[in-house]
Amino acid sequence: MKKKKAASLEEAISHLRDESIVLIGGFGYGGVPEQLIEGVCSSGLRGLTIVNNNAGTGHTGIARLLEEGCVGKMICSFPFASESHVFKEMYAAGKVDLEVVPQGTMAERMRNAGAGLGGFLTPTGVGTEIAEGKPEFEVDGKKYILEKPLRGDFALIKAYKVDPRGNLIYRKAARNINPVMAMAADFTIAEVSEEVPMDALDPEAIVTPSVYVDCFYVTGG
Amino acid sequence: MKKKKAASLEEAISHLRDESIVLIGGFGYGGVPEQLIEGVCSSGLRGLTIVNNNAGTGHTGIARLLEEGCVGKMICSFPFASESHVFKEMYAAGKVDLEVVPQGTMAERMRNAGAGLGGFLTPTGVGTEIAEGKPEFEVDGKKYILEKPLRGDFALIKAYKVDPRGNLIYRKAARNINPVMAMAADFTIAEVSEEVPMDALDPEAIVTPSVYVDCFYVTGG
Amino acid sequence: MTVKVTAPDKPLLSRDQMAKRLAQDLEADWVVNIGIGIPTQAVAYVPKERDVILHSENGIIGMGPPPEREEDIDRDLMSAGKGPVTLMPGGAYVHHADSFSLARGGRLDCAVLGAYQVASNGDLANWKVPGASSGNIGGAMDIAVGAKQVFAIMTHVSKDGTPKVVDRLTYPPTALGVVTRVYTDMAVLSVTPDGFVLEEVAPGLTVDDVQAACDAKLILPSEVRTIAA
Amino acid sequence: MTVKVTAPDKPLLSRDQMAKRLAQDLEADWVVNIGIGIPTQAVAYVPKERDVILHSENGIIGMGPPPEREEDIDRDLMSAGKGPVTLMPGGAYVHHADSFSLARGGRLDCAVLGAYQVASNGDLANWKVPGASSGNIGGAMDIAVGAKQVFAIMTHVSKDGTPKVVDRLTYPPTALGVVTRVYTDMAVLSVTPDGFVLEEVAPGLTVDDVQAACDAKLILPSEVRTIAA
Repeated sequence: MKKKKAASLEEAISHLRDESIVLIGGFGYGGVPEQLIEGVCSSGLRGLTIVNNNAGTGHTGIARLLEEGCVGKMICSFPFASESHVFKEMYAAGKVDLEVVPQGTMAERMRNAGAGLGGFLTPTGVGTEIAEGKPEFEVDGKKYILEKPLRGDFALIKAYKVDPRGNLIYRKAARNINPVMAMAADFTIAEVSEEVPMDALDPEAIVTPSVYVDCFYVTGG
Repeated sequence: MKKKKAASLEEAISHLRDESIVLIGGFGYGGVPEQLIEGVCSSGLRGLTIVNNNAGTGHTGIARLLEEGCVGKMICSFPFASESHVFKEMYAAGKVDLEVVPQGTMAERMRNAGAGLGGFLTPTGVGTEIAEGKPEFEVDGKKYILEKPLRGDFALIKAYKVDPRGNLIYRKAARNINPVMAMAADFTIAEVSEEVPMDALDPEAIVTPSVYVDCFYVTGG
Repeated sequence: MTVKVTAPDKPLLSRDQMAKRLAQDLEADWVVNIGIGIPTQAVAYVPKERDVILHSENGIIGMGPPPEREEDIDRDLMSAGKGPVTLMPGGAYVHHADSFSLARGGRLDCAVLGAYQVASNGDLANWKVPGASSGNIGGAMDIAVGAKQVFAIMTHVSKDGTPKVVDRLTYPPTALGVVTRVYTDMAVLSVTPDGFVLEEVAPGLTVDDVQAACDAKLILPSEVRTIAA
Repeated sequence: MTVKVTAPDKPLLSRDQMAKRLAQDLEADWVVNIGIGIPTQAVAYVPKERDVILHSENGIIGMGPPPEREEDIDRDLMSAGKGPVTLMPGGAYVHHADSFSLARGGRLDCAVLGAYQVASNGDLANWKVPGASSGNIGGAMDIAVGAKQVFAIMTHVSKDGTPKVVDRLTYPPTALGVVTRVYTDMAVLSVTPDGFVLEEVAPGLTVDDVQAACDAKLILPSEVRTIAA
């Protein structure tokens, strides 16, 4: 069986490279791979494109990643949250690029990439500035724009439990974007609260099958 | 709470109309809504377009639906199975139309419809006769064809357990196309082996959320 | 050149009263997505015996009210507005792509969204102010185009007098032709093929008060009711 | 005008021997999709200690062999070929759309498929005979375009002498440029940018025997091995 368990946080993070597109899971407090993000903060990586719903709040997590100078670009749906001071300052100073994407389109672009597809037609954004430069199609009398897949070089996700093979389950709404990112990256690293024995997970209830997990780091918390 | 439980098979089937597009779940023996199909056979409905992986085998299920004269068109990925005698004869005699769709494209077209999208670009079928008449796109150096969503007026699916609200779980590989069809139809009718009390289903393990189920019929078997 | 309008120098509805009024129109068995802010307040006024299924775009189907005891707050169970919530009996969790499939896929009977502006053709603006280099979209664009009905809830006039009930948007649009009803601190409006219909006015206000606070011609039905809030 | 080729009047490999040979090339830790027919036989020859994860497109990840006892056969646990199977430890069930996401999405290290014809540019034909009004596609088109490698397994020559190892397809294509290796009852071939390379020949056959049974020029490496089957 392929060994996917990282012996240390450093080992888990060692796969990442400068200038990568990194999908980072979580929404609000739930499902954030906090330790993996801390690991990247200490890594000295540069020029990362980070995909997350937000652009970091306070001075931890993605906000710290910005402060550490690791990030060249953010792809978000909601970048200007009230506590996103770090991002707002850096964006105003031209120190970081931004692509704003509707939240459902962001999720679907990653799902589309993970599904091996080349794009999709969505009604979201038709007639708005999101549609600028994108081909418009009319299907059965309704207008759609063509959105492209969004693939990550890496995904950093947070799950609740993992089995030795790498199957994942999540906890409540901490599931959010994590399973979608897991399928959309060339290399997926999961931060997991608990490792359980083989067959402790119900095969009917596994949310992310092991084939999408390349490496996992167990925090035990 | 909305009442979704049908008191009888006839009541469950009474929603269907002539000339409808009907998505029918199941693959091989697993996950086939056998009683709902029997119900349609006895209904006298005409001109149905049936979407299923196969075109019926033997003289039961979809094969009987064909014999009863209910079907005007089949949309399948694998219509000419060795036991699909009824379909083969009717197709050769020009009594039923056929659209052959790659299995993954069929699933994705229904998922796309269920997701409110207007189509997707797939590499499947590029350079084959499946691509005829479909626009071709090149995205990042790879070729794709544009496939359209496939929406049903009705879906007839088979699930394992249902709660009073209509949440569904499936059993093993009997899950197959059923959850995809559930989301892709205007009106979804589920044949279910067992009804369980509210909250007997783990909210983390529900495969088809209740919002996709309009009616369910409990067979108790 | 910017049009300015004025709200009357009379008491208008409070946020709570607006929320309460909107809640009356959320019907039993509906699946409803609730935006951040006043929309969230509205839900609290839906009577418990009325079975409304709330969808939160971060993957909760059957979202319930905040837990009663502080120790029951769960960081893994927050709304899209990042407030603590619960799961109702028969609720389920899904991932983000499945959650937005539901939103775009026509399974939302209604979405309740805040707004900067609503136009008489149903166009909605709620993500970006004119001239800004960017803004927050969140899930609003997907939800607005996907829901069968969109209820916009907002103050009738912005603080600087910029009209919010308008003939055509001056703000960047979020979605075109989607709003079906507007709930403000002055009135309840329907969006029809002919434009805004003034359904109800706040207690103490006149039809003229409301018309003067709009940059769109209101259609008056035979009877304009008073908001029961 | 149709080209005909001939298989030598010598014993060729049995289906079992072909399956056995192919099984040698399925590597540990690979995720592999197995088509109906001979491909399914191949899996049986993968040693148990070699951890190959089998994907069945009807939603099984980690498919195991048929149950040993007849009473353990489960109608809800069948392969894509409709035969009874089991689930390996650490396996999971997914629905059809998720299953084909996996197949198209690059998570299959290899697909093993039957074939009518394989061309020297990797084109695959396995769903329809020329002139037929239709055929069975099943999951083959999606799986063939999605898998990192495609191993085609087939008899070298069809019963009527129609060549199956060809320079260009005469059958309708399933997918273009996808086949990486071909396993027949006469040989093992690699598909390279320059065309077919003859890697191995069946015991008792000569290189000329194989070449005479192809409608494509074979490239000969410095050593052509004998199949150990």
